[in-house]
Amino acid sequence: MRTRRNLLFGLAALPILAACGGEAAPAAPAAKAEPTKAPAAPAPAAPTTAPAAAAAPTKAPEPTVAAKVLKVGLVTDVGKVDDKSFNESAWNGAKAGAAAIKGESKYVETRDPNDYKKNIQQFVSEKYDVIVTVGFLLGDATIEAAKANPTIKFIGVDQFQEKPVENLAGLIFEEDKAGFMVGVLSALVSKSGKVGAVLATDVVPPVWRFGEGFRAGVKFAKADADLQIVYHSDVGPEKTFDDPEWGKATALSMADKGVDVIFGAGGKTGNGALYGVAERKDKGVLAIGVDTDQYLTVPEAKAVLLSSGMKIIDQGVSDLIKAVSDGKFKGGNVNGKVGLAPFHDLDSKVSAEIKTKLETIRKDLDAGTLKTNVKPAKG
Amino acid sequence: MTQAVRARLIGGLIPSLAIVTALLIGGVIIWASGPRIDGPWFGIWFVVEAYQALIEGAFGSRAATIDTVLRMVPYVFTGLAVMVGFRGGMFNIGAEGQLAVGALASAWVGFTVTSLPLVIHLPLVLLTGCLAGAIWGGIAGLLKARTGAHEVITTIMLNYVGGQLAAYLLNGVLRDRSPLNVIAQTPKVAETARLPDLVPGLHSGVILVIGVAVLVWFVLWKTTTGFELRMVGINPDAASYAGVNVVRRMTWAMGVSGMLAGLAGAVQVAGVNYRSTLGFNVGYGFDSIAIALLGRNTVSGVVLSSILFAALRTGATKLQFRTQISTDIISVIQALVLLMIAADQIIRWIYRIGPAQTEADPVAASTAPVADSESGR
Amino acid sequence: MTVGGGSVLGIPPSSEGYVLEARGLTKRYGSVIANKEVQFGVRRGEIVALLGENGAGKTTLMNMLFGMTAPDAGSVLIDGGPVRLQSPRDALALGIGMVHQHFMLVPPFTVAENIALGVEPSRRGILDLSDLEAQITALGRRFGIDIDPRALVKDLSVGQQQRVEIIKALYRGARVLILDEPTAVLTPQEADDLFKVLRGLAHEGTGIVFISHKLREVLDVAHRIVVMRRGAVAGEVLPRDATPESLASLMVGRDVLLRVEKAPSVPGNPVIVVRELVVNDDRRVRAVDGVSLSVRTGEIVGVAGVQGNGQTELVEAITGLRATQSGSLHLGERDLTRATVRERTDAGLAHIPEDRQRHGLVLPFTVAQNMILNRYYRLPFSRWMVMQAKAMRDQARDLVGRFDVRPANPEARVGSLSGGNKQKVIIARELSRDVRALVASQPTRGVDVGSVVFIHGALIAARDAGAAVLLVSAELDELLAVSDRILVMFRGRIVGEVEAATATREEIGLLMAGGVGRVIVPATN
Amino acid sequence: MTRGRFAFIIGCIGLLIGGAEVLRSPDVSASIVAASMLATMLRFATPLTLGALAGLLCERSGVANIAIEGMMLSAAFGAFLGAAVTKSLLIGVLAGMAVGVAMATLHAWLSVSLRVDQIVSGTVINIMAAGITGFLSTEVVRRQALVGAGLLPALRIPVLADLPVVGPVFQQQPIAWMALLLVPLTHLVIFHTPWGLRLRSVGELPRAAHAAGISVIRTRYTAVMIGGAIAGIGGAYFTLESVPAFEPLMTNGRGFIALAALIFGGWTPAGAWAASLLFGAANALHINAQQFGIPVPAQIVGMFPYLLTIVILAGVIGRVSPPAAVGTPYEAD
Repeated sequence: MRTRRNLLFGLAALPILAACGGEAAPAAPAAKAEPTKAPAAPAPAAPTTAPAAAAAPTKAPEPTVAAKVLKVGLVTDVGKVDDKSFNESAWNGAKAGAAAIKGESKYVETRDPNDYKKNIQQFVSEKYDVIVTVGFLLGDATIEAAKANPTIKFIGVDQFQEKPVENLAGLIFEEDKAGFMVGVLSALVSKSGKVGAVLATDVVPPVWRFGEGFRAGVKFAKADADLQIVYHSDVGPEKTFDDPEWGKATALSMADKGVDVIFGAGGKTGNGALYGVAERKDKGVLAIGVDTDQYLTVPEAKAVLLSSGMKIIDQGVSDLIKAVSDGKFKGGNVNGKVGLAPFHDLDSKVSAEIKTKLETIRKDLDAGTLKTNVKPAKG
Repeated sequence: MTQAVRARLIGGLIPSLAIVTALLIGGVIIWASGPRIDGPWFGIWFVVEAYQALIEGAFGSRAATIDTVLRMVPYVFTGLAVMVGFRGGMFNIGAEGQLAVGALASAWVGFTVTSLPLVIHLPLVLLTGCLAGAIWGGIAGLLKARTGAHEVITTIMLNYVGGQLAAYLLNGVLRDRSPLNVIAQTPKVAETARLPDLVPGLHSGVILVIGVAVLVWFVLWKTTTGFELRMVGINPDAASYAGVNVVRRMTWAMGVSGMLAGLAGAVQVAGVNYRSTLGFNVGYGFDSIAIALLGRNTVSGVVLSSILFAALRTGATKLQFRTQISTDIISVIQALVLLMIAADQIIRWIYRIGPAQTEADPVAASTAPVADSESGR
Repeated sequence: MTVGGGSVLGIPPSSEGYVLEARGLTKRYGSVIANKEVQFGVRRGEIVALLGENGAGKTTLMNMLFGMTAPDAGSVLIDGGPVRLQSPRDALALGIGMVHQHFMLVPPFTVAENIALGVEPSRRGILDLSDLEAQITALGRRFGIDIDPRALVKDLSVGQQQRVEIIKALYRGARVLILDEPTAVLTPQEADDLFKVLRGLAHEGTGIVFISHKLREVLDVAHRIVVMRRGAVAGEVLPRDATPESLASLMVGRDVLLRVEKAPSVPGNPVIVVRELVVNDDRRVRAVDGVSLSVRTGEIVGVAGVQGNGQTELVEAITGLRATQSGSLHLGERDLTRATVRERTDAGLAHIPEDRQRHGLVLPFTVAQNMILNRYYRLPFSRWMVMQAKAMRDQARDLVGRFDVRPANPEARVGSLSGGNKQKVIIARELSRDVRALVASQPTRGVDVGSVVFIHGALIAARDAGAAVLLVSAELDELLAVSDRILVMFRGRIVGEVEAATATREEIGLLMAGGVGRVIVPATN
Repeated sequence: MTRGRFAFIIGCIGLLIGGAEVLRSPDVSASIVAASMLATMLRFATPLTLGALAGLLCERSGVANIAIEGMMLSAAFGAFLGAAVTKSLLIGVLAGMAVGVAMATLHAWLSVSLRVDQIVSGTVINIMAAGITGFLSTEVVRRQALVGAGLLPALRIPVLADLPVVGPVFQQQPIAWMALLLVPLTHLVIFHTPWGLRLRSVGELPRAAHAAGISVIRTRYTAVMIGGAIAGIGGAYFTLESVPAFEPLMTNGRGFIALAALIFGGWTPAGAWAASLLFGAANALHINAQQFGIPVPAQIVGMFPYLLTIVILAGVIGRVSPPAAVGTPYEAD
């Protein structure tokens, strides 16, 4: 599918390019970043040059005949589907899952917490087969919708199911374990004995579990470590995850006081911490990301990103969608995978000894012989 | 009197043209971000489809319509709030903060008091919301009247103070302590503090909002209080000459303005959410200004504008669902509407409507946001 | 148009030698013609007075000559050549200076900064006022104007501010100086000083246009007098050919009945009783400084004084618009010192305010609504706080007829009425109820002559009906014609009292200037 | 006003030193804490200072500006887009300024030429900025998969940057430097140049300025547009100096804190800067307190700038009043 978006892009870039006094050739740089190219459009401002190439990332499926096409809908938490964080992960999973079963997928973004119910209803009324709701805060609305629509399968990301509903799978993660491993890693890698965590909020349990798991992990590995954990509790969910400047300032403030490993978690705010650490590259400060392998999603921090405390949402969502297609879907809680991301460029910073230790801890955590002792949520 | 009739006709025409023009420009933006299929007509179908989805999403089904109406309710309250302020010569940018404290206070009464019957408890909850909003707005009014501190600045600042206060209380003493709750919100209010449904899904706050709108109209245009308020709004010197206590009336105007915004919060608590949640007030401040201005500071205008804004917001979901473009397009359209209402010269220029009738006196033709029309309906 | 024959001070009689000339200037505001084909000019070293009532179009003409307003037709000539004045900048560049009625001085700036504005001296881009300050002092010395260039304008007196304006124009090399109502805010002595300065300027070759509606000073200072009426030039005379009466009739187009027909007053008991009243102005400076006065039933007491000597504050204090610092006010037996405006209104006090647009009317409201501003909260206009539209309409229809308000449409917006009709609405409202006392402040300012007669009649009728009337006016003739007694205010005090029937303008003028050689008469109680 | 300004600065220093003293721990010396807090304070103060200066120019000319937030937000987006497209940070900054100027021109056009109520005009810009940047960030940045061009590098002054405590002052990124430079520059321009005199006269008594041959309209346009350019630099701070990405609504209300700083500083550059530092110091104290496990309710600290502004506007401590003509459109006739 060819798009006219480059036209819009051209319009948006026009004043800027004009302001630069033609220093930059309008077409070239834009074309480079353009994944899908239309043949030269008539609009003069449109920097469209290259012939149609790769398919768009949001490629709509070919309408297949006969066989019933499974329709997958996704409702984000407040925020955008491209947040480089859990919404994006879940959407990638939904796309992948839908593609794997030759279904189609669409999303609706939430901009007001009051709209959860309504946004889910959107897919219900369009008779979607699978509805993915992303985020802890959509829990109640998802349960309600699931009960009201027993024929539709629901996947609630980060939603712990107290009383299982047959057609609702809560994809949950033991963030405390991921946090614990991150904490252990941080404590062992730190040279100064000071480690810190910059977290978006303590009111959203997954983030809180990451933070408290981190705390437990650090203390487990090095009881005397100097530990700083800062939660950004601001006005409401729409801000607390979206304040990268604060995340960065906090991370820098920690780095200035000798903290040399910083764990940043929670949407843009957490990403801000990674950016902050990247600025202290010369001081040897290391960053640890969250949710996905942020080496890939926050390339600016590549040079300092030791690892990420991952909860593998996309695969979890995708697997559940496939399960629907295979008829193996079951309600209740489904544990997604958590773990450490690869060390990438900084592999040399982690000694074999540490790696072994981390592996042991992972096994112990899985086996239950080692407990993080983190409650499900801040009490 | 044909001139007056003509003026009134144009007065009603301009908002409509502003809306149409904003939608047209919005259409161009949607078109530009749509998929390209060869031939211009097909591109335009994308826009048609988008707007069709918008309308369907807002009114296409019973559920959609109910949703639109539910969303309209707080808009009408906050729009009236801003309008009352304008009519009293006060620019209330603080509906957002007043709504927040109103919701907090009503939720507090809603969940702490549990032994009252509905007929007492529910009004108590709503009145508490009113009172909290009135205090929050009244502070700005009092400061303006007593010290001259400009209400625009103080209400902006009070918005943030209110937001922070809400965050503090919702994370602290007002927080739902049940083990299941993990976010900054109050417990659910008692059954007796909830607005009963008119029909399933549609709470009776709709009746309340109609009643309040009529009441506001009546008070502003049919009572001595309203007469004084409008006098203060147009010419505070003349008002004090006429024996009006201007300080009291200004404070009153901001208090009532805040009260209406607080009531919006209370009705959301008692009718929709059954609790006060952090951050749900965000956006009402600026939207309500747009609604009051689009409605030319008349009650019927505010109601119509609220329906429009509610429909735009409600329909946005379906628009995104169908087209997968960002719902921010709605904000762009709203901003364009407001732009063209505020600067109606743009509309007059585009549609070749003559300039506004310049009255012999400059005061009446002033550019103040108070509508040129003195008629209230 | 009559052009005076012969020459005064060697000025040629023809239109030859005009430095600045208006030729056929026309300006419309909506349907109102403010200026209609105005011919006007001033020569080097000449003081031309532009005489006319308020609203005759003098200020509009000057604004066009100064480039602040663009004419609809006609042209402005400088040294005989047509010029296009698109802004004051152009006028200033061509040597036209103007001293506005409302001073164009920025209060928080210094004198030097104000004078520098627009022609700022700078050194490498940085403002440098040191030379300018020296020049100001030098200019001041040359013309006998004493001014500190570093003083803040907001700290200066009105008279001093006016001198700053003059110096400002001179500093810019003004060859023609336009002064818009320069004496309105001055005491007679200050005005005399101003005239001295102006004569000096003229002597040095500056052409001066002097706008005024005061006959005497025009006769006193001008070399030539141009009279405007209803936007057009009504005539041009030389002072030696003119008398106050001839000028007045030119101004108003007919002989004015300066003597108002009225019966001798029959005063009764005191109604308005003011004792030792002290009132501060907006800047918290004492404006009324221990005034005592009393007005009895059936008499009109006039208050004379140069604008800004506390009359406004006195009226505002009596009517409740301004707080008093000390002293007392009684209406009959009732102490109203701390009463609200409403309580005073209810006690029978009526008020015709000085600034009707600002205080007296709500312009976007209808005539009917404006006619109940002082009683909307009472029966029959409201019942249980609900306004009664019918009662309002009925009364308005009645009053519109009785007070001859035009158009006779109670639903018309007051803002669309003429000045005289606006004032009639106020008077109708104030006098159409039981009035024990009436305070009227500048009731005829800016209204047409027909309305003036009507208003004077209404005041006298109120007196004859037994009301106590306090009349504050800047027009001595009006005071002399309408009042029974006249009090004179100077610097916040009552400095004298005269019987209107026997008083002379000179006597009052002397008192207005500070009560030289006269014992202050304590107010009668 | 000077005395007041002095008090602000002393307040900032007091906050920092006091904070450092309280937060000192056995292995982190007070000087390191103080240096870190100083750095954090400066970082927070940068966009506030720029926003306040932008508003200052605008309001000094008699045009109320509640749209600093919208101008900075749209400039942040413009700067990001410019840099991402051209891969040049400098062009990014220029693009941010261009967008800032564009929004300011809209504000000037509405409020100066069309004489729309200035608060309404500001509201239009705020709503529009949020909508357009949100929309374009999705429809353009996401679709085109644009990535940022990184961040402006810190410029350090050798030797001075290594000093204890005050070291961070001498090691800042270009926009932070620019903010520091613009404070005295704005002061100089406003109070010591011919144009500044004209600007202030237009903001105090426009008819006097007009009578002195100054074009009120042009002066206001110029002031508002220069203000827009400064707001543009402030916006660029968010995407080119703070984090290398644009996020919807990322200015997070800082434009309104800048407005508060402007008022709190009594409409003077130095005062606005001092107020920005004070608000920055409050934030720094908060972050550091949390790091050391001292529970300071974030919300109470968050209220601080707003409450202070209300208090000072009400005249409880040292009254301030805006330029006399703020809010009134000028009509030549």
